[in-house]
Amino acid sequence: MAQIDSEKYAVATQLQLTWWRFRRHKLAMISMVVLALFYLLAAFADFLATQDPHATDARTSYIAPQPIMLFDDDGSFRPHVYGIRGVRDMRTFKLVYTVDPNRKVYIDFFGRGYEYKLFGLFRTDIHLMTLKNPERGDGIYILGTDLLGRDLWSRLLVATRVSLTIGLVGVTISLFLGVLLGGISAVYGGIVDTLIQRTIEVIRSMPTIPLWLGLAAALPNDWSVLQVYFAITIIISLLAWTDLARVVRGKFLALKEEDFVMAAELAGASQGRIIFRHMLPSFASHIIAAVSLALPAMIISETSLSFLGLGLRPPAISWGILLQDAQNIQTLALAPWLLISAIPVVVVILAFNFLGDGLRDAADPYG
Amino acid sequence: MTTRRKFLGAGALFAAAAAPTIDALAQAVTTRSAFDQSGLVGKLEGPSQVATIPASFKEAPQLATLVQQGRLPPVAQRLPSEPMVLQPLESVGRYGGTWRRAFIGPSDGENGNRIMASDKLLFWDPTGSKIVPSVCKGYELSKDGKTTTLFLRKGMKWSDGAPFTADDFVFWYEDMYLNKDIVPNPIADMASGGKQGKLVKIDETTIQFQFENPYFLFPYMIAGDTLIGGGQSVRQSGGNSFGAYAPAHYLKQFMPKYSSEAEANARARAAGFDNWVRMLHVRKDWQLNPELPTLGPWRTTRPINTPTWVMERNPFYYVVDTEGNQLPYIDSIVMTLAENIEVANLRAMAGEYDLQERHMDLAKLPVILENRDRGRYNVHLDLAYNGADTTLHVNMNHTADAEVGKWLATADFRRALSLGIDRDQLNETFWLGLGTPGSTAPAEAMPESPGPEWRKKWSVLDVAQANRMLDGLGLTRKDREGFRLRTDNGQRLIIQLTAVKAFMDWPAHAQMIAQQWRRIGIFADVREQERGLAFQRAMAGEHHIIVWTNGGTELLYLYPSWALPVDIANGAYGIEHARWYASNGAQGTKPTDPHMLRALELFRAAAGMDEEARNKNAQEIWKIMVDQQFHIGVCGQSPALMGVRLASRRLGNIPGRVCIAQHCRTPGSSHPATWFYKS
Amino acid sequence: MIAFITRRLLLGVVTIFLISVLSFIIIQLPPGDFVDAYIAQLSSSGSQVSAAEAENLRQLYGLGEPFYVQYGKWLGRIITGDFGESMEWRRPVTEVIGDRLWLTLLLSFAALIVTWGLALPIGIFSAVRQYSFADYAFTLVGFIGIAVPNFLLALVIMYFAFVWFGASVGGLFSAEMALAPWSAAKVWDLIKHLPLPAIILALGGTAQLIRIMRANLLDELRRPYVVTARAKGLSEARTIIKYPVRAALNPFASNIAYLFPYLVSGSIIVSIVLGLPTVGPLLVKALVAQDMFLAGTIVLLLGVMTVIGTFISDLVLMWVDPRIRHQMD
Amino acid sequence: MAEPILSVRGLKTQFFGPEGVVRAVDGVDFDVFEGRTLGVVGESGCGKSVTARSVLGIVDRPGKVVGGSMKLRRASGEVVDLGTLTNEQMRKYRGPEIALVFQEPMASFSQHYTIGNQIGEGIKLHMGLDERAAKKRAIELLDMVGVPQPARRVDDYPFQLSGGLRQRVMIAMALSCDPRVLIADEPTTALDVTTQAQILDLLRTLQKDRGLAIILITHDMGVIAEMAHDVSVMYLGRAVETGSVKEIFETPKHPYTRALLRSIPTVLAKPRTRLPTIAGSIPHPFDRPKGCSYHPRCAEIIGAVCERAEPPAVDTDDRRQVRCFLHGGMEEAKAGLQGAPA
Repeated sequence: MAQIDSEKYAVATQLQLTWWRFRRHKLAMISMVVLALFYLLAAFADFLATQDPHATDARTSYIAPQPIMLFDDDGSFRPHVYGIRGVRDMRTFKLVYTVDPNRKVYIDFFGRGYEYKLFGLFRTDIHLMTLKNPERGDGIYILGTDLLGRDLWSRLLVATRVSLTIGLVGVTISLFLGVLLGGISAVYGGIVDTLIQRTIEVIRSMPTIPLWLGLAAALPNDWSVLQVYFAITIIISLLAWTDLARVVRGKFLALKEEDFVMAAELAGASQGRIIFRHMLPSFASHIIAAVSLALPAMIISETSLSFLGLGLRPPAISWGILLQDAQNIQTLALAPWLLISAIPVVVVILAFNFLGDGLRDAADPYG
Repeated sequence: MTTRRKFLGAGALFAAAAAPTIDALAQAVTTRSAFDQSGLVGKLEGPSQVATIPASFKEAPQLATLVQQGRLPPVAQRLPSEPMVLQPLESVGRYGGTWRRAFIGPSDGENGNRIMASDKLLFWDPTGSKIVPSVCKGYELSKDGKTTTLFLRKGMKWSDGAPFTADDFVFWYEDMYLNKDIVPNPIADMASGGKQGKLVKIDETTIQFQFENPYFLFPYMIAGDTLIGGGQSVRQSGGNSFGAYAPAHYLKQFMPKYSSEAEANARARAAGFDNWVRMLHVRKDWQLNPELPTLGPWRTTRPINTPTWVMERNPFYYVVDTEGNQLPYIDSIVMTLAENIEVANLRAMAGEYDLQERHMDLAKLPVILENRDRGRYNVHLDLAYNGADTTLHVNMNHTADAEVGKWLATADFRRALSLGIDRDQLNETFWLGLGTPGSTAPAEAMPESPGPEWRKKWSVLDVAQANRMLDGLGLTRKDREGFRLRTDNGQRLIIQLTAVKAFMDWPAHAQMIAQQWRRIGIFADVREQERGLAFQRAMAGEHHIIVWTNGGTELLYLYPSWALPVDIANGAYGIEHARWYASNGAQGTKPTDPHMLRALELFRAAAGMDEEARNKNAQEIWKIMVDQQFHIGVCGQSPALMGVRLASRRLGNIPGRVCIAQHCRTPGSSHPATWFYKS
Repeated sequence: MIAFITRRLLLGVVTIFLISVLSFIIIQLPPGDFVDAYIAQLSSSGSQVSAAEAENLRQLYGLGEPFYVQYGKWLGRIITGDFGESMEWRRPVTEVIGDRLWLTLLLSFAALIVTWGLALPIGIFSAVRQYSFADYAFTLVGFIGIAVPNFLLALVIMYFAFVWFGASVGGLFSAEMALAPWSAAKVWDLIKHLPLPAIILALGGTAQLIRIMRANLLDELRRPYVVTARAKGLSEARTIIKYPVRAALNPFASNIAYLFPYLVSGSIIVSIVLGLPTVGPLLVKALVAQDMFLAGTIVLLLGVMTVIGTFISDLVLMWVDPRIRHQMD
Repeated sequence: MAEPILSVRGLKTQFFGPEGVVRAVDGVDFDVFEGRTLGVVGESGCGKSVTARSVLGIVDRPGKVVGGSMKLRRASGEVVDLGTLTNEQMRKYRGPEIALVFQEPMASFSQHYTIGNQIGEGIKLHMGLDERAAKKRAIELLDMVGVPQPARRVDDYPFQLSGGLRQRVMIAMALSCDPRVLIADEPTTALDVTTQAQILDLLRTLQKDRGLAIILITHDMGVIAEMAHDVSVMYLGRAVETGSVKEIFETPKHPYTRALLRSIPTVLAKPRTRLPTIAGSIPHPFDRPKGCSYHPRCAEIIGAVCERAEPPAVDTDDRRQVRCFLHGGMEEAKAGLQGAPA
């Protein structure tokens, strides 16, 4: 018993040390908070959405971002938006929206909107913000609307959920493959090791995008959105595990020579026990760092594939799909606000990079 | 000279029926104030054919040089004794210049085919309403409708200078069309009453198509964009082997008949082909083979499967202007590969193309207009005649899912779907308000239009009515989210909308429709698919509803593929029904819907009818199709497909408006050969 | 040394073999065989294929035979230089790819040059002036370079180049030159068109390399031999460039091996957006149209190019690092 | 005795890190004489190496020499304070005046250049020789330091040499511009005993032949005994005791010196006796103890005084200095302490 306790203690200090070192990286700490916020947004995407992200309306096509007025004329706190009407100019064929400052539409908090399942479990229609007695075409357009009149803010929230989960699921699969194959490679050595290492080398020296494209194009085209979603995730992770496997193998090999592992081996602990009880915890922090560095690559992969029309397809909403929607001349010229979709992508990828760097430095200050 | 009279006689008959058409179209345009404001829709106009042959002929300077060097016969000898004479739209042009244009890859052959469309035997005037001479100077349809005689131009030459005669027709008919290796199955165009016709040479410049049953429609077929009448450029490219004539003197060398199977194959293998058929397919393709003799105004000098598709003038082109200048005016056409639509549009706006209507995106119209002066081009909006650029084509023979199949085959279900679409919304969003919402029936100005009420029938939003109809069908149970449930297993009834991103962003259209159908409790699952795959699945009858245009159906008999299940290459309405029709009942399955049977019966009978009866017949068919909603129209008569035209301000003789229709081979019937660079 | 090269060469051959298997799998994966796709394509454009011809094609490509037999036939044809015919382009695959392969290489190479040209000096500067304002600025720009997907930049940059400068958009040649045979003028035209796509393409890689260079150099700067060099009285610039920079180049050089596939991959996506005549758009179209031999060949060639690139980078590494050169002696 | 070549007084070098200032060298005095060896001894981290680098003006950022003087008497008799020179001026002294030999011959060479290249570099720079002449001289130098087959070895890379050879090459490189002061920073630590003896022999020979002044930095009292003429014992950035090697070994005064001497293993020691060690470890530079920095480990601590006051340097003899209250300075300290709040 005592031995196990002390073991735990040793492990705890290792993680704790990492945490202390990590806390010193301000950028990494900020990134962690940012990412936590993003995942929170994703978890409450529907609740925070002001409109059904799929609902289309020609009357609200290409509305530029509209501010929320916080205070009423009398200075009281009554958030509202103004009524808005659009007309097409038949000379330029552009939609021209005019704001009617006399018609205020007030915002309800925790009002009722479209129905959704919170966390995929609880059916509800409560939303953070809804409009009180809106006329058709009224809405809270914080980030504007797209061609089909769909609210970008609401779509972006749902897209964030989809893209972030794809990243997580993908990284989980990669992690599983990476730890498994990296571990096997290190534990068994010899031919197995050589084989796995050569495989890794081959995969790494392949141009990934053609491969993704090839595999993604091979997906049955009549699959449903959900099936495609998972298939894409698996494809991406199939090519992404190599880095993790290398990290795991390297650490395994290094640890094999360490005293405490030798001691455990001499004490007759089983191989499985040694690996899971002794070795894995001691480089958990490295794995965490590697994972957080692998996540942005996952997200970019999904985005690229969807962008090329070989990943997710509408009506699914993901970052890649929103970006693809924005990738045409009329958007750049007439509705540049749709490019806002790029901001969360950039921020999240940046944050994961900073976080990963911070974790790596913390886990391995000399490496 | 009887032949000419005969043609004019026939033409006059046609023109008499069609005359109101043009006025009505013009009127339809002027009544639409939106377009007036834009000032972008011009007059439907173009060059006209005249009978007077100029006394002498002139030619492009570089050809004159070649003549001087003795490398080319003089222009008078290159032209037929009766060349086609065109009165250019504004003025006689000047020679020279390169027409810069975009194409998007080897599958974009139509881009060039359409410019070469004057290699058709008979063609349409620039308004698309009258058959006019083209390669043939005239035709004669026998009184019983069983024989159509075509009269060629004496002394006409292929682009390599070899004579173009009736033998080239015989060669096509006997050596290509009847050769099972090249054409495995005979085509319906060559049959009347289910019996294949014959092609017979009368003399050097006269040929005859002979049928056992009356085929009054045949001259029409010859002039239309059909397999028999398309012309060499479109019908003998892309693996096709139709089109009624072929350059015998050139193609014989590849045929086993003129050597031996072994020799022809050995030859093919030496040239890197698997067998002689594959080699022939490439060698007879004007887009791929610069050596191929052709009849059009330009000829390929650099093939389509390179980054730049280049065409240069055909020194033997059979058309002159009223002053005897051999056309075309423009020396060459250079099409540069634009790897995607965005790049093509951006380059067009930068003024890097001189005339471009293909691949120009209506959704970008505001941006295109903004850049008019920067790119130094004019913008023309050309309106189409077809009923619906976006049409939901319903598979009425879906068997994979019996429940779904049952509903798709139910008229009231289809009507309810149609009533559930808010077309004005789609028009605003995707056509910038430039379309005409309604059913699939063609523009009222078309002779086959069943009348204005049929444009609206079942095609105006009425959610309450739609819900009543669906309830009436027994689809009353709904899930929590308000979607109707299947009657067999209580699951949600899901209708798949297969959409392809092609001429328009149809997946987006489908998404909007899916959202609108929520109000009638129908869950639509939008499936964006690649074009080839979507068609492949339609051929297998796996789809529910496919979103595509109905362009071409404005002349139903010439292009019925997207209106009725008669084309075995299109499975949109149920491939088995199409097989049943095409095989005269020998294959496939017979439709059970009496309305469908009636429509097909009327359609089959049309071949034997004269002009007037045929148009009436077509109207009847349209009434059935609209009433039964075999296809659900959304919005049409718009410039969405090839109707946004950017023309360089340096170009002359550019029509204010060109005819947008399948049979007009847009812009073919406007004779690009008469366009010229003013400076 | 020769042993080392031999080993790397052998590894390259194995890699190429595996890539060829994967390419073939890509050819095989889509449902139905390629003749089905071919027939479907022809019939969607309104023409027909006789059953005899379809059978002919099936036999020719050994469809219906076991996987390894088909692979063998394919490989056999490839070794004789016959990559098959592109369905869509109706030309031998090699002709279709033609110049595009070299332009892809050229673009990737240009991007490589840009990457190095920027990453080296900036990385050195950031390391030497660690924690200076410029270091922070470069680090930030570098991170953004990593975070912004380059395809996103491509169209935006292209559009604004058009709006602001009326620049000829997309492509690697101007319209007049695309047609011309290779000449000095055409090369110049190409050089004028290269920088924009090369920079867009290079951005992500540059950012990464700056970080690598900076980290490596920071490590190297602490090493005793730097003190040795200083103690010899060398100037600071000479000390840093001759010793730690040279040593930091080591991992830098080994990184080329992975930078190159990255650039080739990136060039595909950037080329699609910018409409560049490289293999990228060709590949995507081929995949979408199930033009299998074309798609498989492109994947294979890109793989081979990458392996060659890796091999070259090994040679560079050897040149940079005398230890590796002497390892095998 | 003659004038020292190098005379260092009150040298202070500090590192300005984000967490505070580290006083790595905190007022060191020593003199180096021609033909003599000054041994600087102390545990790792005591500031020996920083002292050496301070003299050469190559302290790494964020370190900086903040005080004291380093007077170098040049061959011409001119005396220069190295601390006042700019980096650019200082460069002329590195190599021809003062040269450095490192502890880690492997790490101290770049693995990317041949040894000939690395030796010749300084020669070309300071003596203005061309490539060929520099190489020739490099070969001569290699010969001089006893590298066999110098003409062939000159083209070798450092990783192709054995440890001992590498250190010889290192010395050759240091001597390439005929310096008058040679700083040898743990020159033998990484070597086995035989090689160590050879290298020390070599240094002695070279010193004799050339009249070199050597600063020998080491933690090994054995090496000091063998090599040094004078000794400076350093603890936490300060010289706690200075004197001739004989005096230090025979009459060590500072408790730390005594502890160091006790920890030398001798062949005369009884088997199975535990080698004495110094209790505790060097405190972290941030937590420099108040008072005498050695007091937490000192066996002879004088209660309140050592904990609170810093002992001043006390000259006990000619050229003998010690910083310990056992040997004086108590009165001044007490006076100072009374004035200050406890």
